[in-house]
Amino acid sequence: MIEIQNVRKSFGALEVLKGIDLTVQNGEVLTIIGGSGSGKSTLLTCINGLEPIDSGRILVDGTEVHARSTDLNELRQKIGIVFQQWNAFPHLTVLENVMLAPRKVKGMSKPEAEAMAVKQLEHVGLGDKLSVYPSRLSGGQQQRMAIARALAMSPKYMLFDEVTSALDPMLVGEVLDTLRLLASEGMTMICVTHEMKFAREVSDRVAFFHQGVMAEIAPPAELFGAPKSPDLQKFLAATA
Amino acid sequence: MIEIQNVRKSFGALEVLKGIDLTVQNGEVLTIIGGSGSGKSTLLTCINGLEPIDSGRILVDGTEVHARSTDLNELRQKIGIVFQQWNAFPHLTVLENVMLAPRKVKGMSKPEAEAMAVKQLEHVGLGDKLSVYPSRLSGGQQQRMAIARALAMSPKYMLFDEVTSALDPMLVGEVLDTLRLLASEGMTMICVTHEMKFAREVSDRVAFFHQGVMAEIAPPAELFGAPKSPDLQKFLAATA
Amino acid sequence: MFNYTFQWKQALARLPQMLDGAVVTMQVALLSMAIGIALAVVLTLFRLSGSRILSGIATSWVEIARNTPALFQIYMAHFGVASFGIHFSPWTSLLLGITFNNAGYLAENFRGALKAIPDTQARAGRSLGLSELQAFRFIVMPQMLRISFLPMTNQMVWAILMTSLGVTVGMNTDLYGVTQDLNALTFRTFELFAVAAVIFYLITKVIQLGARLLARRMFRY
Amino acid sequence: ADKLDDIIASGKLRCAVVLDFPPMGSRDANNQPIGFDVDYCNDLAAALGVQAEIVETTFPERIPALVSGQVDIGVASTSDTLERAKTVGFSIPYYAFENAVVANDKVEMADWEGMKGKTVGATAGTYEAIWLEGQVKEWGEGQFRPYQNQADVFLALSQGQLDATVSTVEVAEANVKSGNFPGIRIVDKAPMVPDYVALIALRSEHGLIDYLNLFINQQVRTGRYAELYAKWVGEGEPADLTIKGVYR
Amino acid sequence: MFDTALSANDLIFLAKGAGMTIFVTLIAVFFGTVLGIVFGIFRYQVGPVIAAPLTFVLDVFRSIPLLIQLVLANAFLGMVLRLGLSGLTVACIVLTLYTSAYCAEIVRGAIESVPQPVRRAARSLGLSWRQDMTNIVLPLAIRVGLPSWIGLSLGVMKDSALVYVVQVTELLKSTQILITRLQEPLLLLMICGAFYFLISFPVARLGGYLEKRWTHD
Ligand SMILES: Nc1ncnc2c1ncn2[C@@H]1O[C@H](COP(=O)(O)OP(=O)(O)OP(=O)(O)O)[C@@H](O)[C@H]1O
Ligand SMILES: Nc1ncnc2c1ncn2[C@@H]1O[C@H](COP(=O)(O)OP(=O)(O)OP(=O)(O)O)[C@@H](O)[C@H]1O
Ligand SMILES: [Mg+2]
Ligand SMILES: [Mg+2]
Repeated sequence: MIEIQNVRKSFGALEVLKGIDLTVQNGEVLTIIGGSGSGKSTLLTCINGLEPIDSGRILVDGTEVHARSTDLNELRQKIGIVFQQWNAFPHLTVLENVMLAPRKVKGMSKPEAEAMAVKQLEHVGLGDKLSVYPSRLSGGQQQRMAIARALAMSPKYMLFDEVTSALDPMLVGEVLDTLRLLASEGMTMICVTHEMKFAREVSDRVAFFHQGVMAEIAPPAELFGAPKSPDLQKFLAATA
Repeated sequence: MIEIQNVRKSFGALEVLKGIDLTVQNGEVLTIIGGSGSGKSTLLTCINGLEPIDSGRILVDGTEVHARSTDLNELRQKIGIVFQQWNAFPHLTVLENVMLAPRKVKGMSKPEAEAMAVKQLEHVGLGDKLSVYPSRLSGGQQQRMAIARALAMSPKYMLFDEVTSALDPMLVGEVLDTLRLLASEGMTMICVTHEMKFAREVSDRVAFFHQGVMAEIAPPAELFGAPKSPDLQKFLAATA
Repeated sequence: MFNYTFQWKQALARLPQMLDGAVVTMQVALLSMAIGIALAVVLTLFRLSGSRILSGIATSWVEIARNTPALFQIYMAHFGVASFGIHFSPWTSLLLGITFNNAGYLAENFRGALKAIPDTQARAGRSLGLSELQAFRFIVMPQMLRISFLPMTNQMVWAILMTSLGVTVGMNTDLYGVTQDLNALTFRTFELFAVAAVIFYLITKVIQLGARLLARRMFRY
Repeated sequence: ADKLDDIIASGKLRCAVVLDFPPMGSRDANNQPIGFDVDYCNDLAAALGVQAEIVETTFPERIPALVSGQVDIGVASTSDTLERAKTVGFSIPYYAFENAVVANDKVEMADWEGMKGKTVGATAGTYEAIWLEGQVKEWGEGQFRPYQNQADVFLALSQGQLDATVSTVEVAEANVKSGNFPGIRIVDKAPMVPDYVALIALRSEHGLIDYLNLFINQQVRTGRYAELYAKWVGEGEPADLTIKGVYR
Repeated sequence: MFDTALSANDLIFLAKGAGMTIFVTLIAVFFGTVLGIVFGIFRYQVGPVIAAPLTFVLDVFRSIPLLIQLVLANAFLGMVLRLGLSGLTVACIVLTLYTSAYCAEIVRGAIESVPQPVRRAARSLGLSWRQDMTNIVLPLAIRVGLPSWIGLSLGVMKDSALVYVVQVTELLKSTQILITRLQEPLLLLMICGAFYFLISFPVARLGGYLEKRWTHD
């Protein structure tokens, strides 16, 4: 369970998160939508402790992320995250990309890590690209590799930050299919996305962020069907 | 009139144009469609002599482009060309971009060139951007500026090479509108494009290139309505 | 603590002479840059020309300039060429040596910069009817100079520092030469060279600041 | 312990010597240091009962080498000016030079005043360079160029880059004789006060300087001074190191 | 071909000078690189404000002629501190710091060239700062920094010609000594220049080749 309690965060004078409260249950798929600069990415990077927060608390399975005593490197193994782009380590092959963290962080043996990596890469449909360098992959394949890499750490939660926005329209489908697959397997996920159709289909709940505030949160049918705030109405109209 | 007679062109071992025959009448709008690498861009750069040809002839108003005796710099003033991207000279303002060639090539005085430039920029709807640098323009505005820059040389022919392919979908419309305007004014144009709707609306004839060969040429209704060759059928199906 | 008594007054009393030297240093460096840039453009054109001979000349120049010590180049410009009966004054030898070096390094920079300019730029220019040289002059070169502006600033700093090598060819009017002359008279090595070091440092800062302001004025795009 | 003790204790005497200044210092065919100053240093080391180590310096660099502790003393034909004595300690003179004007054969020059308006040069940091630069300033015409070492000066003179130079008579004669520098000739004596040169040590090392003074005295007394003169300079009388009408 | 008085002995003498050039260069490049990496990482890690004093000092090494640095260091260490170091030691110290000043810039630039999201991805997988540095940043930064570093090393070799001012007889000084004796400036200078060129040119080419190869993928 991920609990976000009254989290505030500023960059200099700019307040990016203005008191966010949000709880994600195990097995839930939550999507976050909202305009550019509304604080979606910032929230994700706060959840796995890449960014410090100014006040409030974030608890992952009851552990406070930003407490001094928390071993972040250990906590992060629970939380997989995939960004919009630049996810691949360009100097490593696809297989090495995926094996790196299991070996270095979990201390797996080479054959063990390799078996795990192959399994996850096959899971996302890249079983035939093991010894290729990322520069040879399409953008969609790179993103799927990044997903496999995160899955190789056997995370309990997965965070996705607009993983399809930097892709050619042709390649968006394959990545969303992978996310769908994960959702269907019961993974707990938070997905920031601009793909409304995807959000509607896959999510248990959809949250709408606006200027650092979570303006609305509801199951997709309700949120898309009967948007309450004028901001959301405007946003939906613009993206339609 | 542009006459292309049995033109062949290779890059090293790769034959890119395999004997093209094509005549474009004054006032005609011809669009060229075809898959990637089929030789469309190469043909355009051969027409204004940027690339040499291996055999055959290209005549522009009866002047042989690739003859030794032809003054290419003079001939090119007749033929405006706009590429897919990188058209803007980034170190010059919009006005300076357009004034450069009239001043340096035609030897116009500064006020004369300026008047011409302002006129053409207003024509493409950039009358309010005169002293701005191209980096401040959207992609669509940059392309329109490039069109104005070509028009400022009072060309008789205009060649367009996928001028909208590098643009955000939002910006394609404004550039196509400019092309439509030119067509309606009776400019002789050759447009390489992937925008089938545009090709259908604006062209007098559409040519389909496939692997260095002009596989089909016909008025749009005929070409799109009843494509003869299987290659074209496949191509149209894929782009639909 | 130290077993040495500083005599800063002695050194500071010579400040006016050293500042005169600084002016000469600046003159040589600026001139060598101006000529060096012009030569580097020519070398770049040579390398683009497609002519074997011209690009051979340019390449040899660049490689020798980049692969031998500047001190060697300056020494060569004075004592080396004199073996052929060509005599240059120390000032000229220093200028030639630094200019040779500048042109070589800048030409290499320009080559890198050219790679960063898409060739559609030149093509677009040619399509408008500009001649090859016009396209280079009005479209490619300004962009090339902008991309290489920072390397050019660094080269300018280098040129300033290189003037200190003039003493090996009998130069005694530049900042280093003046300082060395004063040192011969008084033997206050540390104080004199410390003052010279401060002046050199300030000169390079002024140049870097000036370059930044210049860049802001010149490159508004 | 003072420097003198240190030298004796270390068993090594490091002398700064200028090695492009024949006959005072130069290198033989094996590039080993030789010359009057080299022998002088060896004699001194022998007297101290230590090993001599010759450290080559240029004229401008001999004081920094001394003051920075890289050498113990300088046997480097250092002129004993009052300005310099503010910084380093001088012994009594161990040699005295007369200076000659040397010109390129292609340049017409009858006597030293012929240098007026010409391009002249000398070795940076030397007595004659300071004098010559002063002369050029006084004349208000012509050009003065200091080179880093004596060899560069004669090279430039021989190449015709310089019209004339002033150097010690010994150096001038040695260089003209050697044939290494074709196309040069001795024109005239330079009208300078004889250039008394002294050994140098750190200003504060009075014990060492006293020792040096006595050593120089002994060299003259024992005839070693004349012997070295004969060996390196040639026939004739070595310069008188005493000055009439004044103590010391 | 040349009518020369140059003997085998003299060639050995030159070779010794060349050996000294190479020795001084290797020392300076080795220690300068180690220091440069430390300084570079430090500057990157603590940010511009805290690193300002270090930045200033390193900048001084890049803003003052090496000749003056050598003379001053020599005078300061010897006259003022009276350390009694040999000229060779002083030359190595100064060249090392000089190298480190440039190397720190290269290191910082190379680290900055690693895209932030790549490093975030690494940390998100649970890699520690050290693991991120060694497994991700180092291999990527080397590709960016190595060509400049090769250029720097060659630069140091060429600049080492200036250590003659602290009584170190390196190649160019050896050449001058022979010129004094043999009076064949052109021939000797050619030999000297050729030596520098023959070391520098192939290495520079290698740098260019690596740069091309690595920027490709
Ligand atoms: N490291 C940072 N330093 C300063 N400001 C930042 C930083 N990261 C983000 N911001 C600012 O914080 C605000 C919120 O950024 P955030 O990336 O969270 O928005 P977002 O909702 O993800 O937007 P988008 O849809 O464009 O990705 C923006 O105004 C952004 O400029
Ligand atoms: N300068 C060149 N040197 C070598 N090969 C080239 C060159 N220019 C083009 N080619 C090759 O010639 C072929 C035809 O290229 P061209 O650009 O004319 O195709 P196109 O029809 O315009 O394709 P696209 O729709 O992708 O722009 C391609 O295979 C291309 O790789
Ligand atoms: Mg975001
Ligand atoms: Mg094309």
